[in-house]
Amino acid sequence: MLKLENVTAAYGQSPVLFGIDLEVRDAEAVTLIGRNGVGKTTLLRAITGLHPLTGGAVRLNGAQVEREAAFTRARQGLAYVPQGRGLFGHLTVEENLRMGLPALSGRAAATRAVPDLVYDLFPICRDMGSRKAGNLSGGQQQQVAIGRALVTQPRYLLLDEPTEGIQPSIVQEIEAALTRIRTELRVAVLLVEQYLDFAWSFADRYYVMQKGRVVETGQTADTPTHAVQRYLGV
Amino acid sequence: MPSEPTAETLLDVRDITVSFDGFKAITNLSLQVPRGSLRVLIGPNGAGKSTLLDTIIGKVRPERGEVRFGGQVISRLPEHRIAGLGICRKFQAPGVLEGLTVRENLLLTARRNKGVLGILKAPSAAEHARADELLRLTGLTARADIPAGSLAHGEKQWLEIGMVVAADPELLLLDEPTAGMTAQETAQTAALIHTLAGRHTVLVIDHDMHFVELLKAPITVLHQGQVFREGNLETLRADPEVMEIYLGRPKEAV
Amino acid sequence: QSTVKVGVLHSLTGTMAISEITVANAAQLAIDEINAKGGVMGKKIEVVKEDGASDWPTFATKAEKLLTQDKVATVFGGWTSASRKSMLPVFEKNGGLLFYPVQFEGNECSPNIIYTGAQPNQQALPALEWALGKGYKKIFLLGSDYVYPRTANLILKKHITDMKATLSGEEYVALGGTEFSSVINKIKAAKPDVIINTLNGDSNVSFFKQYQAAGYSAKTLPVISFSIAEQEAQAIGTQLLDGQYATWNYFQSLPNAANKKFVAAYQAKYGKNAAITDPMAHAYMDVYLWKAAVEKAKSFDPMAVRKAIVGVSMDSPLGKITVDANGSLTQAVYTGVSGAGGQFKVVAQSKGVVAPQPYDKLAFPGKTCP
Amino acid sequence: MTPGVQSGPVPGAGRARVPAVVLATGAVLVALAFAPLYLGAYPLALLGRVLALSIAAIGVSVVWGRTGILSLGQGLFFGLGGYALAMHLKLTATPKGELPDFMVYNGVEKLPWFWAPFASAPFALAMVLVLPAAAAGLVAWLMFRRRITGVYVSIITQALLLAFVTWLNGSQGLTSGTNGITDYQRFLGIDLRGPNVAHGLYWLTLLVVAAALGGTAWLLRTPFGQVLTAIRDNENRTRFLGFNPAAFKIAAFMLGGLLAGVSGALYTVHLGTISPAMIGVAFSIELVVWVALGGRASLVGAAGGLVLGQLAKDRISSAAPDAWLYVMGALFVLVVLVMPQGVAGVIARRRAPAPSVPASSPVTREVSDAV
Amino acid sequence: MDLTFLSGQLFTGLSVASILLLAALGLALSFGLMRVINMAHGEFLMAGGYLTYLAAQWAGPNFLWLAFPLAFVGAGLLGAVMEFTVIRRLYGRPLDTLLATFGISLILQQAARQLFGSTGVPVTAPAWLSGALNVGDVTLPYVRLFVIALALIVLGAMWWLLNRSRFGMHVRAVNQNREMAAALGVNTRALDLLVFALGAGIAGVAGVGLALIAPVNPTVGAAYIVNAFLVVVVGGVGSVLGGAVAAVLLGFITALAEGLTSVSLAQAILLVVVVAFLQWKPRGLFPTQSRALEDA
Ligand SMILES: Nc1ncnc2c1ncn2[C@@H]1O[C@H](COP(=O)(O)OP(=O)(O)OP(=O)(O)O)[C@@H](O)[C@H]1O
Ligand SMILES: Nc1ncnc2c1ncn2[C@@H]1O[C@H](COP(=O)(O)OP(=O)(O)OP(=O)(O)O)[C@@H](O)[C@H]1O
Ligand SMILES: NC(N)=O
Ligand SMILES: [Mg+2]
Ligand SMILES: [Mg+2]
Repeated sequence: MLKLENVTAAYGQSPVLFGIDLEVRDAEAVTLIGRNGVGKTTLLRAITGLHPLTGGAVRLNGAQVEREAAFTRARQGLAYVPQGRGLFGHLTVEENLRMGLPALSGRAAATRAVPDLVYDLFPICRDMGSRKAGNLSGGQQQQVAIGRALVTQPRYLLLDEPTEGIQPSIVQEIEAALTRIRTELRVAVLLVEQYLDFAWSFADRYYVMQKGRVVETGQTADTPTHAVQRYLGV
Repeated sequence: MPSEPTAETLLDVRDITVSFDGFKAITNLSLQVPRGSLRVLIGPNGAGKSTLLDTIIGKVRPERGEVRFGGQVISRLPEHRIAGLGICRKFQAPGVLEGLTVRENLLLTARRNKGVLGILKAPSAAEHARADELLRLTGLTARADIPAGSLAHGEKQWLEIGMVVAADPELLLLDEPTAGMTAQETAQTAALIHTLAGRHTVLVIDHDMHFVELLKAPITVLHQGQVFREGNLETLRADPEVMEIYLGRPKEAV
Repeated sequence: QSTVKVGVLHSLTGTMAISEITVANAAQLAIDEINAKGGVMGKKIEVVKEDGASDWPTFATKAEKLLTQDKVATVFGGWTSASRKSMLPVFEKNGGLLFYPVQFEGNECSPNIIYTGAQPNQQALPALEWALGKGYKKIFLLGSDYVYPRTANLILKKHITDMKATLSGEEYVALGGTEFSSVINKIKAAKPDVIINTLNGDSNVSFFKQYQAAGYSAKTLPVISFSIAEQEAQAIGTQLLDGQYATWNYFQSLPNAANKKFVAAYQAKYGKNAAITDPMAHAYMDVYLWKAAVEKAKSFDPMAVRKAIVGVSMDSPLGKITVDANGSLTQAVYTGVSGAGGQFKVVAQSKGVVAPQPYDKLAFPGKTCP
Repeated sequence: MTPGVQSGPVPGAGRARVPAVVLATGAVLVALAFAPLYLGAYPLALLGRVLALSIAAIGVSVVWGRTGILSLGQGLFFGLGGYALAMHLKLTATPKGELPDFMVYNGVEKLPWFWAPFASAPFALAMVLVLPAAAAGLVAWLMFRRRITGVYVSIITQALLLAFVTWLNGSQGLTSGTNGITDYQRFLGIDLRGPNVAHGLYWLTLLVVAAALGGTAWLLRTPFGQVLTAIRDNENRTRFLGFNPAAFKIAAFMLGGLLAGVSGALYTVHLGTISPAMIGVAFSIELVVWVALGGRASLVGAAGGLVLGQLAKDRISSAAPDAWLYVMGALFVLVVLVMPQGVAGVIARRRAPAPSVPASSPVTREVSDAV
Repeated sequence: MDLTFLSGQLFTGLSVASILLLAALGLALSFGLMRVINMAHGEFLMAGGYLTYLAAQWAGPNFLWLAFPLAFVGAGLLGAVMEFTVIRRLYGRPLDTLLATFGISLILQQAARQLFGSTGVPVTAPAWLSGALNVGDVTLPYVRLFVIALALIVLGAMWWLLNRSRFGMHVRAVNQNREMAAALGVNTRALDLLVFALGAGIAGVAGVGLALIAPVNPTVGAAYIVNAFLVVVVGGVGSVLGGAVAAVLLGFITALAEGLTSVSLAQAILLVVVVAFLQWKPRGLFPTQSRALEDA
């Protein structure tokens, strides 16, 4: 289980997160929504260890990790697909995928290879394996980025707006892939998303953020999307 | 073969080929956009949409063919000259001037004379008023005096849209303007684009079919660097090949 | 007891520190000796030490500070001609007096500077004559690319022509240069009998390493150097220098009593293996010359001292030295061959002392000191 | 606006503070104007010298702090200004019909063609401005036309400077080589060693510093300054907005070169000599470091950093020559580590805590078509 | 110019190239990959030189077997300390690294001056390297051949490490996107430390080679630093092979210029040629370019 307790964070002097409580249970899919600038990305970065907390705790399986470096959290099964994809532009697609392997260090059971599942889910990873990742189109990059996160054999997958800039048919494929990842690999997913239809059809639960706070949470099945729309209006 | 452009053709892409290290991102592509019209460009990831815009603004150079703007060949001009002729693009990844404040971003973009000497003049009251209006339009009034670098992703998107409008170009190129926007914002963006069309010529790329629907404009589908189909959303949705390469199962395409 | 301030201005850092620190030490030694014996005219000498930092303008600004702020009676300092040239206007403007201890190219005669290092006719020309006398007829000139080597070689070339010898080549390498492949290749093509070397500083190390690697030695092609003394010999590695020549007004191995005392005193203070060189000996004597002149003038006033110093004469580690009217020294010239421990054995010396000639008659006819 | 803090780490916060900084700067300049009344000869000469150098620092602030171009070759333009004036002074100091002494010693028999016009004072003074600016323009044109940026610019400018210095050193008959041009006394009929000249020169220098500060601050206040900032932050984006970055960078670089040249000319008069050693690689890097110390984005910070740095150097190197390099080296490291925006940045932050602009914003920098 | 002289100059070109390359190879890591403009790189060369001297003191005339490991480890440690205390706070600020490392270079030079004296220390090549190979009229000194071989070996090792090993891939990834690499489980801090230390160690090894033909004194590093950067820039920042080609090119240009004009003018000619070359290829011979990093 991934659990946040009273997490606060800031940029320089200005606070952006004010006491966030949030949890994602094993193999659960949770979506986090909110207007632009409320702090969703900051929260994901704080969980992965790329942004320092000013207070609160992050627990992975009960163990407190908020003092640990990003790479050790990754080795404990936390994977992150950032907004903007964060591929290594000068490396080939193949190399980008293999860059997921270091996260397996220290995990005895793990096999150190790119799993076939990745190529099944995202054929582009094979077809364009020897191209430089920086030269792919936006949508192509998004698929490689998710594929790379899967190479780390994560237990928790954090996704920051994965449908942004993706063609509709691939959005479907990504949704299908994420669903398979969840059910077959039993990976817990925390999905930040603006595209509510997608978020709702994928996730079990939702959190709504406003100005650095969680203001509402519930089951997606119980709540029609229009009920949360007001949090997203300008 | 490219059809002969009519008198009102503003943008005339003639039979261009663009390749990167031997890989052809665009192959013999032609496209005409009439002055004052609104045109939507869709197509699979990697189809070459952004590359087409890159070619128009001079970021990449076509290996063959040429781009004409208002009858003038622009595909050999330096980028700032192309921009100076009245072409402004919003990039897929927001590119704002991070060290300047939000307001300065707008004021600077709005300048008419962008030469070294012309720029020395302080912005006029009218320009300030225009900037205020755009700040309201993009919901950034409260953020006007902070550096654009500390905006959130979505706010940068809005700022960049504001900048494109501020530049008041003849041709606006919008590369996925609604990426990362909520449904409501998307609708606002569509409305904004409608107010621009007519006086401006607008070419929009997007993957959000709700948005495309709202734009109610002719659509060109690119695929593998070529024009694959042209038509309106209705006919394209009915086209199995377009579904196959781009839209996916009908359920999603609603 | 009151004191008199003097300035010591050398490069304690930077590329020239390699040569200048020990020169400053030698001046300090003389000052300490004098102070131990009661000072000058009853006043202890107080040293204001400044770092020229191997940077010519710094020499000028530090000189200005010494003269206008510390109001020193005199300054001992400088090594490169460039540093001297940049200090010169400062001394002339402020009426100061500088003792300059290093061999140089001549062509200068400031009333505010006492030049105790060799003038061209006290090092370069005697070396050339000695080489010609040994039967070396084809001469290759190699130097660092700055004023001293260029001017010294300009003079040498006139004399080479005059003495009907042959100039077989001439090459300059930037100060601090470390790559001599091409130079050695050019030497090889020119087939000279001897090389006259005015390289300065580090470049000598590279040159001799690469010279030996290319199969040359003192036996196959001798080199006469003007800027390699005992200290540089140590840094180059003595086996690389074995059998090569240098010409100076002083070698550590000179057998006179004053020198034995000087060497012993220096090594007692700065380490028993410390090498002692010509510019150090000059710097050491500069202090004594100044003291003698002050006592003769009965004044610390720089201009009075300058006037009084003419004709001052003493026995020194260099042998007998006398200050000429033009502010330079009449002194002897020695050519030595490098041997064990970086010491030079004298193989030739001038007949008696040589009077200084700031302007070479052949190269710069008609020029004299005012 | 403040010549300084405005586009530093806390943009936007600048506007409200303008008067404070301007007032403070004005007060310091006034205090400096009275320095001859309370300073001795050497401290005054020292102060005058470093003030002359601070003009070059203002140029570095424009080029580096504002436009993001780190030139390690400012010594080149400094030298051109200095040599242009020194050539005139040397000719003035040479008796009619004779050649400058160093030419004689190098066997040069006829005054080289490019020396001749420098006999005219107006020509030489014009060249003090024209040569550095034109050279900077040419260098900038060569680089920015080909879109050479970042560390390439630093390394190319350093290489050019080194080539220039090597040429100066190697062309002794023409330039006096390592010695440099020295030993001159009169300028426009004034004996530079005269009793009151020191004060006059000091005031002249201070006047030029004030003019350089004021003029540059005005220029950067116009949208021109904003375009420079925009180019620094995102050159390509600026280009697609219709600005020609090359033209702006050339303009900024020329301004930097011009200020360096003026600085070099004044410095030459202060010191009584100009030589390759004064303008070399070490000089150029040191210049940049003092600017960093004061605050690269702030004109006043840059100038102040240089003045204080040089004064400290003079003091510490006298007090402890052996320790000096340690102190200076440690200072370089600490400035960069502890005060990346220099002293001006620290002061600015004190006055107005505000969110900092991230050095590289993680979300956008690596995106596919980072423009 | 006769044939012997010409072939002699050809060999000079190779010799100069080998030295340029040795001086520049460590920079391929710190500058090419990590974008750290390490002005103290020359002082790692210097450290290698002094360690060679110490090795000669301890191990006698056949000191090279000790000198190489000692210089590699010693300079590497120096690099590690520097990375740990200073460099790691400056990633992503290349121009700032330039200033800080310039300061460090001043400190290291002064430290060497106080430890070993400003005069420098003697290092003489071992006897078995003192001869020369004579091919016709051309003399090829063994020391020069040794240095050329050394440069080739180090070049080969580095190329393999960066382009063929997993380590190399991690290094390249970290230097494109440090945060993402960390988020994928790479211990970026440890890796940075290792890479920087490795670059320093390679410079130390280069210092051994240099000590055989150049002086060992506090300022020797400064003599090589500018040219080393030029090699990296002309080759294309980030390309090891580019650096090698650039070194050879610059070596031959130097030899040619020195042969045709004078040695002192050649350096100025070389610098101007390099600047002219960059007009033609602003990103060097083998630019690393992609859509993603056009601004980098
Ligand atoms: N690098 C930064 N420096 C300073 N402030 C920042 C920085 N990045 C983000 N912020 C601020 O922090 C707040 C939260 O930003 P964050 O990127 O987390 O929002 P978000 O919810 O992910 O928005 P979006 O939906 O647009 O991606 C915003 O107000 C933004 O202005
Ligand atoms: N600079 C480049 N170097 C190499 N290949 C490139 C470059 N730019 C684009 N490409 C390739 O050209 C093709 C078209 O890319 P483009 O970005 O134009 O697609 P797109 O239609 O905009 O896709 P998306 O909808 O995902 O943004 C892709 O396969 C991409 O990998
Ligand atoms: N005077 C000298 N040796 O420069
Ligand atoms: Mg976000
Ligand atoms: Mg695109």
